[in-house]
Amino acid sequence: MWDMKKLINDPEDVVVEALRGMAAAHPDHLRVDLEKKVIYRKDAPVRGKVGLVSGGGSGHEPMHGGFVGLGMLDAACAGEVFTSPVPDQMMAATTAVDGGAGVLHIVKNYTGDVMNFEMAAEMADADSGIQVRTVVTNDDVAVKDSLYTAGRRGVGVTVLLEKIVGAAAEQGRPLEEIADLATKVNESGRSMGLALTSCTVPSAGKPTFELGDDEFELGIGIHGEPGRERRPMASARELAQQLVEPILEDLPRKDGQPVLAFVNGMGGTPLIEQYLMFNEVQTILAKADIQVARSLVGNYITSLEMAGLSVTLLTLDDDLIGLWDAPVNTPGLRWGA
Amino acid sequence: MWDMKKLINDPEDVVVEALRGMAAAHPDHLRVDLEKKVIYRKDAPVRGKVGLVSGGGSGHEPMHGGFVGLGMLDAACAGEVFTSPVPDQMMAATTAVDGGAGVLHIVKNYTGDVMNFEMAAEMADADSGIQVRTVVTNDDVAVKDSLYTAGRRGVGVTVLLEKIVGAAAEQGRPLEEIADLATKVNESGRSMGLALTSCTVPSAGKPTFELGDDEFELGIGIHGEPGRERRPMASARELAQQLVEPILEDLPRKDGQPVLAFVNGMGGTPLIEQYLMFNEVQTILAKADIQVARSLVGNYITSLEMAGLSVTLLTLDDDLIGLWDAPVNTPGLRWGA
Amino acid sequence: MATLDDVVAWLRDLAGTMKEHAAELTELDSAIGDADHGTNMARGTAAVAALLDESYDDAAALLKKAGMTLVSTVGGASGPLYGTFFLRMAGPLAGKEQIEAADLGAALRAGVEGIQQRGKAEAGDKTMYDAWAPALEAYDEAVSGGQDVGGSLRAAAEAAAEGRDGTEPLVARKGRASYLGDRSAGHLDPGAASTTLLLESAARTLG
Amino acid sequence: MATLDDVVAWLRDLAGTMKEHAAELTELDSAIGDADHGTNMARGTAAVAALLDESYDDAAALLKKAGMTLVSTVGGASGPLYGTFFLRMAGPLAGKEQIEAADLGAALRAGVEGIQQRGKAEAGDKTMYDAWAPALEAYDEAVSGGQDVGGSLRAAAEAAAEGRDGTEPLVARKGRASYLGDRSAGHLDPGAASTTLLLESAARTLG
Ligand SMILES: Nc1ncnc2c1ncn2[C@@H]1O[C@H](COP(=O)(O)OP(=O)(O)O)[C@@H](O)[C@H]1O
Ligand SMILES: Nc1ncnc2c1ncn2[C@@H]1O[C@H](COP(=O)(O)OP(=O)(O)O)[C@@H](O)[C@H]1O
Ligand SMILES: [Mg+2]
Ligand SMILES: [Mg+2]
Ligand SMILES: [Mg+2]
Ligand SMILES: [Mg+2]
Repeated sequence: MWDMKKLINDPEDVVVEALRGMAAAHPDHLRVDLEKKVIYRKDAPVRGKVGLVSGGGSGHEPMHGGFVGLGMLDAACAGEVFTSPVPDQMMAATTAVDGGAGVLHIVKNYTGDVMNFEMAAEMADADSGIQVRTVVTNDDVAVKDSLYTAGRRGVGVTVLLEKIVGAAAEQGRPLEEIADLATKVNESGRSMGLALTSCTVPSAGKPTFELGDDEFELGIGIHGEPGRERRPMASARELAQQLVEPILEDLPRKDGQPVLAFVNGMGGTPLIEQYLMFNEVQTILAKADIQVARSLVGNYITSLEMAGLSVTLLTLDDDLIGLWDAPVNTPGLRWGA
Repeated sequence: MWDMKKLINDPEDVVVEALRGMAAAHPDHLRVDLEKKVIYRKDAPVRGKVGLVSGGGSGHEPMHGGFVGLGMLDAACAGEVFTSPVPDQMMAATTAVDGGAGVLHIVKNYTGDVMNFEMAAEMADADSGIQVRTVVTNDDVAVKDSLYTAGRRGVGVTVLLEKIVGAAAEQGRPLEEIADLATKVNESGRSMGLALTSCTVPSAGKPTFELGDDEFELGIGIHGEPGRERRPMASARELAQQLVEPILEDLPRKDGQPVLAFVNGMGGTPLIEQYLMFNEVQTILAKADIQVARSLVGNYITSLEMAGLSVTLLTLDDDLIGLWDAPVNTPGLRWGA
Repeated sequence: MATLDDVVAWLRDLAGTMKEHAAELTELDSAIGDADHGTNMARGTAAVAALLDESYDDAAALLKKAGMTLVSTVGGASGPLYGTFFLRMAGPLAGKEQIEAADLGAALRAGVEGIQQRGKAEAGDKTMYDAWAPALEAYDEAVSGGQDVGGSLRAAAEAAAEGRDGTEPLVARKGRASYLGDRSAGHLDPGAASTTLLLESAARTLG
Repeated sequence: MATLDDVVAWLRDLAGTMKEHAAELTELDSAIGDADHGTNMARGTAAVAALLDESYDDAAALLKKAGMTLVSTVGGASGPLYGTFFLRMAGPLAGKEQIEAADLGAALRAGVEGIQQRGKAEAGDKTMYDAWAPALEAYDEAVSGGQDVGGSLRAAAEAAAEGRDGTEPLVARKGRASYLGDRSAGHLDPGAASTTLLLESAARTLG
C-alpha cells in the first residue's frame, strides 16, 4: 500500500500537519493559523515596525516559516508543496502584521507567486488602505535570456534578503527605505544551483524527473524542476567552478568589495559535502582575490529531499554587514538573541 | 568516470576537505587542526573550565564538529567516514583543551569508539597526568539484549548531553560533578530510529544496503548499517508509534516529569517531514499525559544522505531545563549568544 | 441556450474531469514544470463543486463565486489565471437567465482577456493561451455559422485540442517551463491541456 | 626460521593484500556492519608499508612501530585490535635476530591475548577471534609436529580460513554486527576474513 519513501500520512494533509508540528516545536517563537496556513511571529503586529510578509510553496523548509521571528519575517504564507500560496493568505498576513508602518511583501520571481501576491496587494490596498510595497527576488543566473522567459527566478538571495531587511525593519526604518534596501540586496546577489537527484512531490508520488547515475542537472530552481542543462557528473572542484563562474560573470561588484558566500543544501545533500563544497567555493574566490567577509552553510532553501546544492554570492557593504550581524531569533536562523 | 552522486573529490580526502570548509565558514568559532583532524573551540583552553572532548566517525554532521563552541564542546575529533577517530587525535585534543580542571571524554557506545577512547585515556593519564573522565552514551532502545551484544548504541542523547553538560562546564562545575551529570543525562534519555533509504560511504561507492520501495528499517544506528528489523512502510502516524512506544517502555520517568522531545533527521529527510513527524510524536505524548517542555527538530546527528528519522526523549528536571536553556554558540546549535 | 442549471452541471462535471485527469496533468507538469498542475486543478475544482448545493441568483453569480474560490484554493500560476477567467466571465452574463451562444461568446472572450491581462502571454509562448486563442476564434466562427451553444463549444474544444497539440514543439517563453530553455520543446503544455479539458467539459454540459 | 627482512617482506605483502581485497572486505562489512573494514585495513597497512624503508634494530622494533601506526591510522574497532596485536607480538621477539617457529608461536599467542583483552570477545561471538583461536591452535600443533615457520603458518592460515567460514551461521555478540540480532547470521565476519588474509600473507612471506 505504501510505496512512497515519505514520512507522511495523506499527501493532502502534509502542509497542515507540518505546520502543526512547527507550532508545537516553537511555541515561544510562533503562532500558526492552521486554517489560513500562515505562520506568525508570536508578538506580531509590532507597533511602529514595518511588517515583513513572505510566502511561497511548501517544501523549501526552513524557508519561509522557519525565518519568522525577531529580526526577520513577521509572517510567512505556506502554499501547498511547490505551489504558491493564495491571495487570501497574503491578505490575512498583511492585515495581521501591519503595525501602522506598512508592510513589505517579499516575493520570489515565479509566475504563480508574483500573480498571487499581486492580487493580494491589489485587494489589501482596496480593502484596508494598508501601505504595501513589494520586492521580487530574481537572483538565479541560470536563467539567461530573461526577455524570452518569465525572468530570473528568486532563490538563495531571498534568505539573505529576509535576514538583512528584517534587521533593518527591527531598527525602525520606514517602509520606503526598507523597500529600497530590499531592492538593493536583491540586485547585489546572484545564485546558481545544481541537482544530483530529483525529488518527489507527495501528491505526485514519484520523482519529478529521472537522472542517470553519471549526470547532474545544472541551473535548477527550487521546485524539483529539471535544470537548464544536463551535464556529466564531475568532481566537487569542477562542479564548484561551474556554479561560481557564471555567478561571478554577473555579480555587480567593485574591486575590493567583500562578499557573503552562501552554500545551500537542497535537502538531501549531507552537511559534510556542503562544507567540502564551501571549501571549493572559498578557494575559487580567494584565487579571484575576493574576500569572504561572511558566510552561511546549510539547508536553508530546499527542494524536499533533492540532493544538490546552490551557491549564492552577495556583495557586501558596511550597512549590509551590520544588518547581517544584527540579532535574529527564528527557528531556522538564530544568533545574538 | 564519476558515477557516485556525491559532491566530493577523492574519497580519501573527504574528511580533511570538509574540515577545511568548516574552518573557512566559522573563523570566529573554530580553529581546526587539519593534520590531526581535530576541531577546537577558538578560545580553548578555557582556564579553570572542565574541557569537553568528543569525537567519532565523520558523516554525522553537524555532530560533533558543529557542536564545538561556547556552552558545548571544546574539541571534536573527526574520524574517517563512519570510522572512529584514533587515540592520537583524542590525546592531542585532551592536552589542548585542558584548562587545569580536567577533561571529560564523551564517547558513543560503539566498540571502535570505546576502544580508541580507552587507549587515549590510558595514554593521557600516563603521559600528562591530566585528569580524564569518560561518559559512554548508550540510549538506543533498538538494542535489547545488551548481554548478547556490544550494548546499546549511543545516538540522539549524545547531542543533548553535549549541550547540557557543556552549559554546566561553562558554569565552572568541577569534573566529578560534570561526569556525574553526564551519566545522569545519558541515563535519563532513550532513542529509536528508522531508515527509509541506506546511504553511501564515499570510499565504498555504493549504498550499504538496499531497501524495497515498500519497506523500512526499524532500529537503525547512525552508521548506515541495517536495522534490527525490516518492516512494511506505513503512515507517519504508525511510524511515530513504532518509534515512541519502545522508548516510553524503557524511559526512566516519574509521573508528572516533563520531557525534551527531539526529532532528528538522518540527513536525507526534508524538514517538512520532520515537523510532520514531530506533530505525531507530540500527539502521542499528549495522549500519554507527558508534557513536552523543550524540543528540538532538525538534522543534528546524521548518517550522510540517509532518509530517515530518530526520536529521542529525555526526562527533564529543573537543573536540566536551566542548562538546556543556557546560552550556546556553536555552528550547529546556537541561542542566547 | 444554457441556464444556471447547465452551468451547475458544467462545474460539477469539471471537478470530475479534473480529478480523473489529475495524474495525467501532473505528469505533463513533471516534464517541464514542478509536478503539481493536476493536483492544483483537482483541488480547486473540487472546492468549486462544493459550492454547487447553495442557490444562486444567476449563472453570473455562480461563476463569480467559482472564480473567487479558484483564486483562493488553487495557488500557483493556474489559480489566478483560471480564477480571473471565471470572475471575468461573469460580467457579460450578469442578470441573464438564458445564455445564448453569443452571450457565452462574450463571456469567454472576457475571461480570456482576463487571462491575458494577468499572465501577459502571447500566442506561441507555450501556455494555456495557446489553447484559448484558437478556441475563442473557432467558437465565434461557429456562432456566426449559426451553431448553438453546444455546437459552438464543441468547435471551441476541438480547436483548443489542436492548440494544445501545437504547444508540443514550442519553446516556452512564459511560466515555469520557460526556465528549461530549449529543453521545453517536445512536451505538451499542462495548462493548454487543462484548458482543453475545461472546454470539453463545457461542450458536454452546456449543450 | 624468519628474519627482520622476512618481516619487512610480510608487512609489504600485507599492504598489497589488503589493498587488493579492500572492496571484498568492505562488501562483507556492508552486510552486517558499516562498510568500512576494507578501507580501514587498506589505509592502515599502507601506512605501515611506508615505514619499511627505514631501518630497525630487530623485528620486534619494526612490529612495535607497525602496531603503533595501525593504532593511529586505522580507527574503528579493528584499529585498536590489530594495533594491539602487533604491539604485543613484539614482546616475545625482543632482541631476536632469528625467529624460530616456537618464537613466532609465542608472539602470535601474545598478540591474540592482546586482542582478547581489548575486545573481550569469546569463541563464537562472530569476530576476528573466531579465526585467531583455531589458527593459534593449529600453529602450535604444527610446531609440535616438527613443522618450520612456513609450514606452521600455512597450517594456521588454513585453520583461520575454516574459522572464518565458521562465522557464517553465527549470530554476532560483539561489535557492530551484534546490533543486527538474528539478521547477522548468514554472513561471514569481515574481521575474521582480514585475519585469514593476514595469516596467508605471513605464510607466503615468513616461510
Ligand atoms: N504567464 C502565463 N500566462 C498564461 N498561462 C500561464 C502563464 N504562466 C503559466 N501559465 C500556465 O500555467 C500552467 C502551470 O500551472 P501550474 O502548474 O498549476 O502552476 P505553477 O507553474 O505555478 O506550478 C502552465 O502549463 C501554463 O499553461
Ligand atoms: N569486541 C571485539 N573483539 C574482537 N573483534 C572485534 C570486536 N568488535 C569488532 N571486532 C572485529 O572488528 C571487525 C570490524 O572492523 P571495522 O569494520 O574496521 O570497525 P568498525 O566495526 O568500527 O566499523 C569485525 O568484523 C570484527 O571481526
Ligand atoms: Mg507549482
Ligand atoms: Mg566503522
Ligand atoms: Mg506546476
Ligand atoms: Mg566497519
